[in-house]
Amino acid sequence: MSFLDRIAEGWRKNRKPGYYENFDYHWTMTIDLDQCSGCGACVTACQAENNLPIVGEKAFAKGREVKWLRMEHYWEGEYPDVKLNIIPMLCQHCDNAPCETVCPVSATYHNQDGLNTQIYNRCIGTRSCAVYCPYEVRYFNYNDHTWDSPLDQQLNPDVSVREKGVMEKCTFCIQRVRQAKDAAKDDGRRRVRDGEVQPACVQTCPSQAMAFGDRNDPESKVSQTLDGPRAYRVLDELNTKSSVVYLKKVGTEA
Amino acid sequence: MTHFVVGLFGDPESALSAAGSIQGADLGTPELMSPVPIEGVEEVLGEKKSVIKRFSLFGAIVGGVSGFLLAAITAVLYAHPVGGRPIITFPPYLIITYELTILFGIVFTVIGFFVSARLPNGLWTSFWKQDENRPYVPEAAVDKFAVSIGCEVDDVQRAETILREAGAEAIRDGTEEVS
Amino acid sequence: MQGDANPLKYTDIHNDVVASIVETGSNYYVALATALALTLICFFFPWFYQLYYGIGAAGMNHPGVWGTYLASFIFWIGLSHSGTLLSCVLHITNSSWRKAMYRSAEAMTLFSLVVAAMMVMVHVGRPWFIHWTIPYPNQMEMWPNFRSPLLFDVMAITTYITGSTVFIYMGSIPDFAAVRDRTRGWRNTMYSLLSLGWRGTDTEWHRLHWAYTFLAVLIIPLAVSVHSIVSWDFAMSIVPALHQTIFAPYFVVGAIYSGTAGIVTVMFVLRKFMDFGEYITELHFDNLGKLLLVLSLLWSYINLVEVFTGFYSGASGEIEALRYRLFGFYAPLYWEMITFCAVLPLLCAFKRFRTSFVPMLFLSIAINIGMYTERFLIVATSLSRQYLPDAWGLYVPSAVEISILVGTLALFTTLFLLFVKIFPSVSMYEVKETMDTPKKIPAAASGGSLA
Amino acid sequence: MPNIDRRDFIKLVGAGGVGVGAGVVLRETIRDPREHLIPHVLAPEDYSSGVATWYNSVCTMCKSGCGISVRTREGRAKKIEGNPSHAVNQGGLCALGQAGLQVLYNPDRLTGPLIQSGTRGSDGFNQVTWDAGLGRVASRIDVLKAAGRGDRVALLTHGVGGTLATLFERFAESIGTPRLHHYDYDHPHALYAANHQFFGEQHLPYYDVKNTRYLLSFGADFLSSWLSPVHHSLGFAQSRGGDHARGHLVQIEPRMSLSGAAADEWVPAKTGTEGILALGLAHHIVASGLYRGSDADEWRQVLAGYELEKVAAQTDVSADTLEHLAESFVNKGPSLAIGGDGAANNTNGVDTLVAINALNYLAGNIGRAGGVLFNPEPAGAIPHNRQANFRDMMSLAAAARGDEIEVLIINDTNPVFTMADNPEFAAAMSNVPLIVSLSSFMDETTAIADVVLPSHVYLESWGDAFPEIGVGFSIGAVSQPVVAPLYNTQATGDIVLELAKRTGDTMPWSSMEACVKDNWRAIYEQSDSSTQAESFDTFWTSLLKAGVWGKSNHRDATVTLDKSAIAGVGVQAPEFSGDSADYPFVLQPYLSTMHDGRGANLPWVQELPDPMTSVVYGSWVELNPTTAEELSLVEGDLVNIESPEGSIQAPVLLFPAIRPDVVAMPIGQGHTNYGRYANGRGANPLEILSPLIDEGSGGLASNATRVRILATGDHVDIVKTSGKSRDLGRDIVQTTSGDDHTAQMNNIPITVIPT
Repeated sequence: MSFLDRIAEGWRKNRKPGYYENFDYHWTMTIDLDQCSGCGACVTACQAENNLPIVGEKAFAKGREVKWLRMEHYWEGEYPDVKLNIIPMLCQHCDNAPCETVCPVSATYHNQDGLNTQIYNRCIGTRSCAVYCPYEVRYFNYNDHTWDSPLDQQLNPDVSVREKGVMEKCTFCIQRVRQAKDAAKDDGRRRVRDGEVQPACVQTCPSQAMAFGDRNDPESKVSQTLDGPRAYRVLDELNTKSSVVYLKKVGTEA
Repeated sequence: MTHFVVGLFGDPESALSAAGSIQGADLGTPELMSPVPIEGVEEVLGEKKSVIKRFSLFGAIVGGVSGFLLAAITAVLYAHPVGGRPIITFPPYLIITYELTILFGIVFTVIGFFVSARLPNGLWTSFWKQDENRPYVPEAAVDKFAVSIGCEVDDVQRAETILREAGAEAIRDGTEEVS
Repeated sequence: MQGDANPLKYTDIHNDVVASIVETGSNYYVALATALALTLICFFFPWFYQLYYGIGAAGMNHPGVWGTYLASFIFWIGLSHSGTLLSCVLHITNSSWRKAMYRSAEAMTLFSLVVAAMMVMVHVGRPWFIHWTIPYPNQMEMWPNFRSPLLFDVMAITTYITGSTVFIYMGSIPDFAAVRDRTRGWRNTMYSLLSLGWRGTDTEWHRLHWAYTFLAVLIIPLAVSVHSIVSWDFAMSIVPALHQTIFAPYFVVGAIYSGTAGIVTVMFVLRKFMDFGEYITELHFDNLGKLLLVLSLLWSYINLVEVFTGFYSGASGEIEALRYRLFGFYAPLYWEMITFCAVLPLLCAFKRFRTSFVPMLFLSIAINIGMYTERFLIVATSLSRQYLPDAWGLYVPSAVEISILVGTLALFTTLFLLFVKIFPSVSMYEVKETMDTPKKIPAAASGGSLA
Repeated sequence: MPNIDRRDFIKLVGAGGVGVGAGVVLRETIRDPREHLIPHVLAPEDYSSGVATWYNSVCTMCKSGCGISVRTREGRAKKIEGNPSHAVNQGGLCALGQAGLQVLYNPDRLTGPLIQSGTRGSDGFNQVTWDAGLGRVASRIDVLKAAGRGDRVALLTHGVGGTLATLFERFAESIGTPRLHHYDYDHPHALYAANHQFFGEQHLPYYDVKNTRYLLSFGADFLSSWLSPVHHSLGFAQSRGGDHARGHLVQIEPRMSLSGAAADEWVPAKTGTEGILALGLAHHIVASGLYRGSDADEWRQVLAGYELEKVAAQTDVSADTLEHLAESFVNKGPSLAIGGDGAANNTNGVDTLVAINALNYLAGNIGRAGGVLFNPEPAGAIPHNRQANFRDMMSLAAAARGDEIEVLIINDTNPVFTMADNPEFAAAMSNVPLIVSLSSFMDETTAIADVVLPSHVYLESWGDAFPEIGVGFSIGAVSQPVVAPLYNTQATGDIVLELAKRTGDTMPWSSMEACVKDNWRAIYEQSDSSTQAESFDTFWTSLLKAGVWGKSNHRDATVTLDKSAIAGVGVQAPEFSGDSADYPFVLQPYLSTMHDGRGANLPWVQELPDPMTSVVYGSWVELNPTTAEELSLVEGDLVNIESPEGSIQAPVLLFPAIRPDVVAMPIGQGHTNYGRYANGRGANPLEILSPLIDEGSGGLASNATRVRILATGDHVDIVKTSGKSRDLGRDIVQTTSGDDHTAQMNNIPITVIPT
């Protein structure tokens, strides 16, 4: 085609974020709230896998806990007709992530797997991403953290320990994704099979209410439930296009 | 070489008239020095044109273009998805454009000023030898209005008489160094 | 110095201003020493501690990740307005009453910006990497993200600092020249360098006039844009009480408001302690008083709109956030702000109030306290009440933060004290312009000024 | 050269710059975005992560016996994950299990044998050699053996199973003492007793939560603490998920537990009236002819007096609710009724559980999928008859007081903390001349020991486990060391072997490993049919690889009750200590994320927000908001909780889902000597429990203590992560009607270990 057409073509391509369809993988998590009991195993699993600091009681009292994955509690009604809704809240890896646009130094951005990644050593700690995040799942290192020896021997060598002044958040256990990809490569496969990679939380969930997989793969477990009647996204009205999809609780037929 | 004759006046009107008569006696265009800008200089010594506005305009344009390009090129060279926005995102880039337009506009205006006002000049530092072609009268910075005219040796006399007639309080040889 | 009975002459102005620079009383040194000491103790030491310990030294937490540092940042940016901005407007509308006070006003702009820039350094978690926000070719092959409102800030503030520096400098070149001839030693050298060999020829005056006008024209939209952009740091987020279209005008008005109040304060100080009684008169306070009145009405209006639309929206997020601001933990601060910024300034309706100095001083200070509160509330209350109620929290400033807040005031004062000894803090030539030019008089009468 | 003046020059430069820039942009815009240079924010592609080694073992944080796979790197344990091929947890693991690593790497572990030099209970412990430590104990035992008074030696261990249990048996035997007790606070004595009484079963049955469609849970927090939480959670999810009709959960308990939160219906019945309620349902089932068994008449007689109205009055649950529960329990089958701590830890515990069994029987849930199944005879030892209930422990204390015990060997159990009136118990213990502790940590019990022989933690030692609850078929698992021992400690088994050797009983095993191996050789030989391994060694290695062994030998359980069993059905009203006038509230202590307190020294567990209240670090007392209002208390007010036995302090926490006449406290905090993370946090509700005993089982009736709440006037800020726990109509947790779920339920996959 003519030079001008090519310009027009390329221009259009760059104008619309069409490269989202071209993600190698589009990692997605589904959480079935009807099966989640809220036991908190995932919270500890995450802390164990990702070297989350042991902040101590004082920091908790100041509201400086670091929990990439937390349980949110919402009571409904009053005694005796009272219900407790528990929902695990973690980084939603939005495709339209507000946190990404605001970072002045591109310390957080979307990688080619559709993950919202945080580059610790690029972060200068303006904390604006935490403000812009409607899910409030970004946690800031208000000071350096230490582990009483020999607790430090447990630290996961695949995950860096964050220094003071940087923001951190759930990574969908990107190190495990990496390992799964390497494994696939070693087998001479091009793609990771469904179920081969699981974040720590998904892996440990006693009621296996969480599922993790590639949305691009129509066969994957997440793709099955993704568009079902029970699927919904928290704060969907903000159009964040999050990659964590919750499955609605099923109402009681009294 | 040119000699500079400087007449000191206590008030702008007489200084202006002096300047007028100097020009009338075709001794060349005199230079006025005053603590405040004098009204009506242009009626006497003719219209003044300044190139500054062109500098400003040019600066603004360059700033605008380079501002947008800075943002656009960066985004295009390092294209990675950010918040699901297009690579070339107009609203924010226009703001960058806007700011750089003004920045460059300001800088070029200043350059324009220096260039057109021929600053800095020999008086820049006190320990340089003063530039003979730029006579200076310290009183002119306080409350005196000075008219200086550079002319050949034989014209000096005429110039001085004209100035004195115009009511100069004092006559100086502009080539003498500033103390 | 002469009373108002017989009019001022050029020489008097000259002497006064030069005197204000070269003749330094012991009080000045005392003031400077105190300011310096305070700056060190209240600003730098706490800051260094925070650098060592981490932002944890401040009271911020989750979700209140922004705190007084950012509030101070906005505050100082705001104060910077209507220094330069005001003087630009008044310059192109060439209203003469500006001329006595505009230089100190511009100086205020400059130093507020410096302090604001400092606040950014204090605010971020890793200030030693702050240069990554500046677009420059680097070995990391990383460039800043031009989509970020914070980067707009970087751009805008850089431009603004450049602009106002240039503006105040060009305006004072003739005065530097004038002072040059009256000083000896290092001062002489300094002023010679600063004045760039200005001689006051008709050409120079002509160029200066044009350049100055263009600068003014360029800086007015800049100043407006700067605070709009600062407001977008918040408004571009989707946090309930921050995501508001009215924020840009809100901030700009607020900025000019607090800036004007700041000028009143500064002018009072100059008048009182630098004997500029002749140049800074009731007239100035009167005009500024009117300006304050207008601004306060505007400001109140916008606040009203904010509350109204918030409650009208019916959105749980908006309403909860508003309710928290109006009746929550920080409610006392909110009502204090309303009193100081919306109620008290109504006094400016009366000329007697406007033209009496001390009350105006108190008013101006009250307004700025109120305006600081406003910024604090915007940051502190909004972040505490976001979309997920389970993540709601409370942010309370720590001792370090408060000390640094005090420290910034000291820092500002220090800079200003240094300024008045270097810059002719009243623009001589423009004041001279305002007076009627000398008439034909016996030369002897005014000759001796240089003796 | 043409003369270019300044202005032209600047123009040229500017124009040039603009031109170049525009060119670049044009070129870039027509490039395929995917070709674009990816900035260095990405980790370099050639980065390769290290290779991990996985060991399969068994989790012993509680008695569920979940299989775990431990990920190790460079000889260090990095992460514990559920063993996907283990039938109990199928890859899942609870928070406590995850925190097992901090047991291993806990900074407060004992690093070598200690001997108390100062007065008992003081910190006068001196490091000694193993020889010295063992010698001191062995010599003492020797003397007693020689004098034929071996019965003056008492062995007290936590509930061990498999090889270690047999080892203890043999050791006790060789010494000649009957005093071998297993002690766990949370052992379900009443459940054993009830099943024995009703079914004549020695072992716990298997509650098939997975296949049930209507689960009636009487105070059983089966999702977080009852029997085998992980297995139950999995079953619970499977009963709700899948393509079949969605399982329905009804939770009957005075204080909403985690299971209550997950339930479709939560029925706050009065404390201790669960059994009556069950019989009420039973009565309705029989009376309304929903039960057509041949023995219907017997039932009718037994159930006379449990008409719905009466029951409703006693249980404070409306008759309509009871009726609807009873009918759906029969009609929406397969249904299942289970009774847990809430129902069992009352003075009428056994009767209650019997009543619940009766309910299952009447609904025909015995022996059918989704009901109560019976486990086959376990392949390894599960000596539940050795389990010391509260009564036994008190008699042990009495014996100690009566100078009948001269040596007390305590293996990794902490009775001083978990015994209800523990000051008294500790006093009795102090009467024993020689107390030996095999604990890996300094805890309240170890503190009063004379000799401490610290044992390996489970990740360092050999062992095996046969889940007490079972999964419906024989299953066993071997636990192997995943890391080299950190400190100068020894495996419990080796210590026992060594002591035996030094006291003249030469056991045939050189080490615990050999002992375990022998045990499994036996299992291999008597069950060769199911295992295709041609030799024991291949069997052994494959066993260590898999970490678990099982054989599908389901029991067909056609139960026929004899009349006596039916006649034995009947529930008395519960008794409480203290009269309701002075002590208006019933105190319900419940197992928290720290289980019975053993998890309190693990920072991860301390930092895990409580699943229901999101409180961390410290304990609290839960009050119904209305109650708090009556007492004019607000959240965070520090109150004294006074029982007839004593008083403790805790801050008030407003808990919307608790009966107004009940207050609840988590067990686990209030340690005085359990390491830096546990000490001086919160209060231990067990301290003020009255020693009321469920006569049927001899277990402690821990829900039978009345208390009063007295404000101290102090106020503390409870450290919790939740801000405002109300949705405010923001639709954060969404609910759909029951209709459209079936097509879209989440099928449970079997997980894969990422390697």
